[in-house]
Amino acid sequence: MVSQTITIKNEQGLHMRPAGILVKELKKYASDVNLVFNEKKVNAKSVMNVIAACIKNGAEITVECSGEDEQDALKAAISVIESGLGE
Amino acid sequence: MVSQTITIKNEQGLHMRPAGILVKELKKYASDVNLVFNEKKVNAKSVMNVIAACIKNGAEITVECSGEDEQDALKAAISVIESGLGE
Amino acid sequence: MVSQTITIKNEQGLHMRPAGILVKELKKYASDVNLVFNEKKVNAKSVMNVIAACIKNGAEITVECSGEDEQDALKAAISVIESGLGE
Amino acid sequence: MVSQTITIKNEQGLHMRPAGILVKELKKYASDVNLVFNEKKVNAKSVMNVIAACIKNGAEITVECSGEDEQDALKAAISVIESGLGE
Amino acid sequence: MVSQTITIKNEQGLHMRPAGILVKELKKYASDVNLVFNEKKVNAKSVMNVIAACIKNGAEITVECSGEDEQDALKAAISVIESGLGE
Amino acid sequence: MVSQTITIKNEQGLHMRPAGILVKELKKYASDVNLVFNEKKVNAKSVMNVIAACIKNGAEITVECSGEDEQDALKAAISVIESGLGE
Amino acid sequence: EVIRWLNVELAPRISIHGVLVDVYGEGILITGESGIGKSEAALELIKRGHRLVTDDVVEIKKVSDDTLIGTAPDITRHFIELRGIGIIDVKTLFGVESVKNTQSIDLVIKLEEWNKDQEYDRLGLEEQYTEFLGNKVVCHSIPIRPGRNLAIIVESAAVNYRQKKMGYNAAQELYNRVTNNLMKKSRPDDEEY
Amino acid sequence: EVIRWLNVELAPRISIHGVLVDVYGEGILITGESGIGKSEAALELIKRGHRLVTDDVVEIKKVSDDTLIGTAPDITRHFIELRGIGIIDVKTLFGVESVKNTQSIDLVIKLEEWNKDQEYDRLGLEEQYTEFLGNKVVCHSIPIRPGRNLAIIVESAAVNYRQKKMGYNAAQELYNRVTNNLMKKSRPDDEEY
Amino acid sequence: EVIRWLNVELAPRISIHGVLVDVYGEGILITGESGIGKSEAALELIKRGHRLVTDDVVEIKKVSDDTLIGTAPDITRHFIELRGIGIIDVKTLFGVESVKNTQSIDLVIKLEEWNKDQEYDRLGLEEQYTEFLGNKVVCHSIPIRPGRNLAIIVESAAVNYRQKKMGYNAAQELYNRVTNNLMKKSRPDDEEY
Amino acid sequence: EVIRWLNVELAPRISIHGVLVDVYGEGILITGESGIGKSEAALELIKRGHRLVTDDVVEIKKVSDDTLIGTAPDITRHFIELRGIGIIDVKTLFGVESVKNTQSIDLVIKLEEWNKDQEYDRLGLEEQYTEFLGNKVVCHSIPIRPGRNLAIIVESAAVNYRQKKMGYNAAQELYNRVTNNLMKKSRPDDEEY
Amino acid sequence: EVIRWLNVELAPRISIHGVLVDVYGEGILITGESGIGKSEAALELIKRGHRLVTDDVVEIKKVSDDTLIGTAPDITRHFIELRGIGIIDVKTLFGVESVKNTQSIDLVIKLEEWNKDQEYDRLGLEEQYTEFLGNKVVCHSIPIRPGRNLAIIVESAAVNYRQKKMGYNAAQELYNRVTNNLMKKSRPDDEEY
Amino acid sequence: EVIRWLNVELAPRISIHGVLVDVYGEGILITGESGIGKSEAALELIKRGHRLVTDDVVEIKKVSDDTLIGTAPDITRHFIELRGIGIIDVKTLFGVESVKNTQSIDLVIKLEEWNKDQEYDRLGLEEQYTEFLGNKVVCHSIPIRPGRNLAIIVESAAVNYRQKKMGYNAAQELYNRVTNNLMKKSRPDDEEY
Ligand SMILES: [Ca+2]
Ligand SMILES: [Ca+2]
Ligand SMILES: [Ca+2]
Ligand SMILES: [Ca+2]
Ligand SMILES: [Ca+2]
Ligand SMILES: [Ca+2]
Repeated sequence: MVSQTITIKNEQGLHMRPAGILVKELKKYASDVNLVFNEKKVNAKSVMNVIAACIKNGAEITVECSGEDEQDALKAAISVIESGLGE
Repeated sequence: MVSQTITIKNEQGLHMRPAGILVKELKKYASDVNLVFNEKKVNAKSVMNVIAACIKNGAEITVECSGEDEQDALKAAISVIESGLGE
Repeated sequence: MVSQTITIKNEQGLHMRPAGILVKELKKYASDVNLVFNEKKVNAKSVMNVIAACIKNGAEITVECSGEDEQDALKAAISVIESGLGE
Repeated sequence: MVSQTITIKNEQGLHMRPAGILVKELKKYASDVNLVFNEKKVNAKSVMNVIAACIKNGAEITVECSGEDEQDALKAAISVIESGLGE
Repeated sequence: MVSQTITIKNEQGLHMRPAGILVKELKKYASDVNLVFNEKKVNAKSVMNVIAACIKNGAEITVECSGEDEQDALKAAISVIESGLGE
Repeated sequence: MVSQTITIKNEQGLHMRPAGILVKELKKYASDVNLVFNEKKVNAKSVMNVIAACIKNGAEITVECSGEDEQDALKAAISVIESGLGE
Repeated sequence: EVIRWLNVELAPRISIHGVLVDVYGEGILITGESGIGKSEAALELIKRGHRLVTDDVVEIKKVSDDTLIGTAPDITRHFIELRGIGIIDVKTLFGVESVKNTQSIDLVIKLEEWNKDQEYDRLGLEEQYTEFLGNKVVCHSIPIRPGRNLAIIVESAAVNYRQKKMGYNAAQELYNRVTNNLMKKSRPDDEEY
Repeated sequence: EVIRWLNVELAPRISIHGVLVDVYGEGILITGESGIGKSEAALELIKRGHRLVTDDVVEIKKVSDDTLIGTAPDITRHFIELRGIGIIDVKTLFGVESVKNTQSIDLVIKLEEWNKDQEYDRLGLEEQYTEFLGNKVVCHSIPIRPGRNLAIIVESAAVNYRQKKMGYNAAQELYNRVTNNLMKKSRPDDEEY
Repeated sequence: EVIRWLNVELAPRISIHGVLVDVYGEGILITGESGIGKSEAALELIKRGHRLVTDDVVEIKKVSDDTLIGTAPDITRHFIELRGIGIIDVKTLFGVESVKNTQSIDLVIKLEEWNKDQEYDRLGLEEQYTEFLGNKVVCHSIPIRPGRNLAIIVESAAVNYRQKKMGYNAAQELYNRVTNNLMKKSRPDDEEY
Repeated sequence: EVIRWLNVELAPRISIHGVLVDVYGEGILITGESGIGKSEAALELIKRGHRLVTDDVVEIKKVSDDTLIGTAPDITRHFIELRGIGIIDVKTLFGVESVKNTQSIDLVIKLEEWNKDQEYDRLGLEEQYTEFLGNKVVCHSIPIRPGRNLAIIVESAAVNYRQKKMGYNAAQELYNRVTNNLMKKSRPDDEEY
Repeated sequence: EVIRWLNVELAPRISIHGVLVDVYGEGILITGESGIGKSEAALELIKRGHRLVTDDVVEIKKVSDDTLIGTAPDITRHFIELRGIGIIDVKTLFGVESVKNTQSIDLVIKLEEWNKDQEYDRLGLEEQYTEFLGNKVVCHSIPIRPGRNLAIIVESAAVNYRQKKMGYNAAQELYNRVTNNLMKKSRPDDEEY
Repeated sequence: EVIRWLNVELAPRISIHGVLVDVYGEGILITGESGIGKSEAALELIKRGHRLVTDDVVEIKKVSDDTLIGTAPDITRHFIELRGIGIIDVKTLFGVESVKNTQSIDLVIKLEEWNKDQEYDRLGLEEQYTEFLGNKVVCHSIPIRPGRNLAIIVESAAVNYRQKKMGYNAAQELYNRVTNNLMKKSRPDDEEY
């Protein structure tokens, strides 16, 4: 498993569209990806999971990837979050 | 039980309308009424029964009534059949 | 048929409780009772009908009764409406 | 309400047939009839109730009747139980 | 897309058996195949479509094929139609 | 098809567990495998079939295998039966 | 489009006492005395997969000489008053799949107390009609008796109506069978098996 | 084969007033006064997945001392007369899945007006029988009251009958439970929870 | 755990005449005179996918000031007495999916003969209650009339009850709609389409 | 009677791998490789109101040149092995209404892995047959693909089979419609609306 | 009337490959490759109470800029070709209640082989459209995978579509809930229970 | 009461990826890879009369060493994400009767891609377990293959689980039958008929 912590910089938090973009990106990888946030761990490949986590602007989240392509998945996750998730 | 035999004089036999008129008349009486015809006995108070019996012009049928008003029922049955059952 | 026109004097109009009281009173009579209001005619013995008519404070309605006890029904309708329908 | 206490003298207790006979007798009366037994009170006009009470030979039960014909119902209940409930 | 026009020479037209034989042959190819006839275009790989088109003896139809194996499909279609579709 | 006859030496016969073990082993092969016993032939790759055959201790059964890996399947069947089917 | 919309808006309209349901795509208007069981019949129809348009008050518009359209008053839309239970909200209880906003009125079912002396239609050879805003609608009178299941009667009436629209009249078909059979020169026992 | 066919053709036969339906594979003959609701019960059974053999007239043949077979007269086969609606054709309305041509007669359900003074079978320990052509058939008398659902009663009777054929009698089983329980030397309160 | 078990064992208890069914997860206690149709209603509910807890005798335990639990007496568990048919064993006829051993009691449905003079609850703004072992339970009185389908009424009452627990009261919602509508300064014909 | 019984006892018999269900009164024998989904199809058919005779092992007796009868081995009667769940007892889970002891075998459904190169029957003009104990039985091969619902295919096959027995062949009927239509001297666009 | 009739007769028309069903009153056009399972999906929808308009060939007329109407070619009306079984006649097998002659086209469901690389609509915030005769119709692409039940997906899509017409968009509602929630100045753990 | 409430509030909790449904009163947690069909299975179960608690995210609380309770996150409560359709709101589409707020977790069904080499439980003699917050829950692994109906498998598993709680284990019963049969000194052909 590899992981990295990052701060969300979406003004309205991870609402539906950003969540959709994150999930769509991660679906390309075989690894399991979780977001750890506020003592919860949510499946980052399910839009409903990400939405239900209610991740707000400024939140610090840890992205955990495990699987054969975990390095690539983590890189992709961090990159798409940093890019602002389509906003 | 009282009974009487009578010959059907409807050109097309006891088809739906004549059967309907006979049944409607007999429903006014409390007695059970049967038609005996061709070794079959059919319930004269049910249109489907009378139709299924396929009683043709010229057939001899016996009307059997039993119940408290059996005399009146028989009289009514004979009278409505003789009157031509609406034809 | 007998009828009489009357003005509604319920501050909030014929809302659910007053409508319920009116219907309950009229159910005691065998006659048909209608309210004519605003060019509509509604069955005064059904709460849903009276409610759906949206009769407001100050509305002029005509009560029409027809049936064997129509005089009594009309009298009762007028009386319960004048009494304020429980308010 | 009237009531009376009586001892069951059916060798096998109030099993299905005796229960059926008791209920059939009591159905003729308009009154409510209950059996009080072992701190339970059961509806004596329902076979399932009487069976479920598991009333054995030698049990002391109190029959309670209430209603317009309660005197007659009680008399009938006591009489049919004393007669052995068909055994 | 490639296409070719041909005249049907089945005495009874493209009824069920000839239609079935045509479809069975065309199913072997990956290309889409349509019959253009009488200003309608029908899917030649569905028996119900071909039947519903009601193509009679002497009708001129155009066979259109498109896809990777369109040349082969067209050749096969023309060949099986010319061969009389099993009649 | 290849076949071989063998005697069952399970004290309680081919009851559920031994039958389960036999079937699990045979599922690894592509061949059809039947047990011929007492003039019945049963599918040896179905636990319900083997159980329903009621094969007792001391029964002589013939194992028949047919398919591309029939030699291996037969060898495996004989071997697992001889090994006592887990008992 | 504007003209069509105006036509609908200006259409003659009336408000009547009854229940309107969509049964297999046919609009069935159930009428009858208060307390006869209209709302319960509607509820059972809903549970069997049909759709409620309105309970108790039906607003009818005439949009052509053939067509009457029914809707609910906005205020009571999708509510049912159920004797002994009170007001229930069908749309939230049973979901959007159980309601509809508008529906043509194709058939009227008139529920009646059983009346021993009245002869109910027993053959169906002639249709009865009722009239709203000058349009005629086929109308069946159904007697209410213990042991009858209103939902199955309404469903059968709806499908039977559709069948007639498709050109098949069961009563006529039976009439033909009977008449043909009576016409045959026949030995008394030539039944088929 | 010819002999078997002849036997069937020459079998004693009778025609009675009733409705025959196939419920879970058991042939249920519903009898009772005209107007009691036989046809409506049959229609509801059809909608619940069972099959109509014949409405109103049942032609019965005795094919063995155990077996009675019922069919419809050809002329009315698969038609039902529905009070208030008229004649409907069940096979075309509800499809081939809703009808059947012949069916053994396994159980009779006799619908009766509710009679306060009559004692209906409350336990089921003894069977009642009716007789056709010398064969005995188990017969249940069912009182018709408001709020009763005839279809569920017929379905329960059919499955209960099948269960008895398979060797389990619920009334007897309850009898045994009761008797064993009463036999136990028991403290009054030793119930299990 | 032992203490919890003791509490349950020592809980106050009572035995009453009625039928207990689990309808959509709500425990519905059906009461009413013998012969009114409680058992037939239960059977129809079972066929519609609900579950029987007990017929005719309900043993009630009070496990908290909020909660009553009902079970069957062991001896009659999962048996129903069906007028005209006799005793049937629901668990073996309809399977384990149709029965349940214990169920909380959430709602009481009291079946009554139709009484023209009695006013049944028509709006549902106020709840009626009944009491067992000191706990109050919401209670609806339902009149039995021909053409009513008890199963659908019980199902609607159960879902309506659940809806109220979730915070939505249909009668109140209609009340609000009506009141708001009457409050609006409005031209008489400003309906929406 | 003794002779008939002896005949049945001494009838030729065979035991095969498959599932036997009664669907609308027709005996459907489902065959196919282990794991193809026979048991799951049977279970879904049971939930839709049909009846299981036997899972996995079918004992077939030939009682006449027309008739094959299937039963379960006593030991596994009414049990199903469900991949992932284990052995279930259908009779106690779903009740007596879901099982049957014996059933004629009227139709065979052979489930197959989807095979792109195989041509499945697309018209139904000719029947395929399979043979057991010298009797021929109509046999349909059904390819298994994602998104297919086996239960509806089996139900349709059963009703279609019944329809053919009643004398109506849909494929033939379509054939006739097509042929007549093609025979008409017709302008190309004379469609009806 | 004549003009309206002429308009309909002269309307632009097209014939396409697909299946048209009436689901809860909405016209659902199912398209996709031959063999993908369109006909089986239609058949299952019929058994669940919906209605077939046409299988395999849909004749579409544009009667207004909003409205497309679909019918069957006369010759194949109400027939379905079922892989492995052959041609079946839905109207005679399942009855008039299972078919309809014309239906507006409200929604397109496009069945596709599962494609790992394609992103299927996961939120529903934007609609996809397809076009026939210049009219746009909402279109959903549904991947076919083992264990999916097409009937429930089509039913859900139909009701969801109706709900949107009534003014409620679930995706939008969830969007609003999420956005409001994220807007709240909130302690991380202020969930409600 | 306050203490009980505090206990529940302070209970250990976890949030997992799965779907929770109430099937016949048993809480079934369906797990498996994204895309395997959990949500579609839940939707079909809802249409068959069961109830959704939550889709995709299940919040689990341990309220005792025996009992786990599942709920939805407030924000996604009663919404389902349906591949190809988007977000749907189950409560408004299908009504209050189709949802529930909390449910104990009684059984886990783990959906898996079919794997030829894995041996799925074929007998059910031993239970498999999974663990949440230290509590063990029975767990079945179900392979997904074409032609399988997930809903019927989940329903069977739920009823089978209930049956075991009531003290009957079908696998054990079959084991006993087999063992007894093998113990009998028997002629090879002493089958019963
Ligand atoms: Ca009402
Ligand atoms: Ca009748
Ligand atoms: Ca009872
Ligand atoms: Ca199997
Ligand atoms: Ca097709
Ligand atoms: Ca999902």
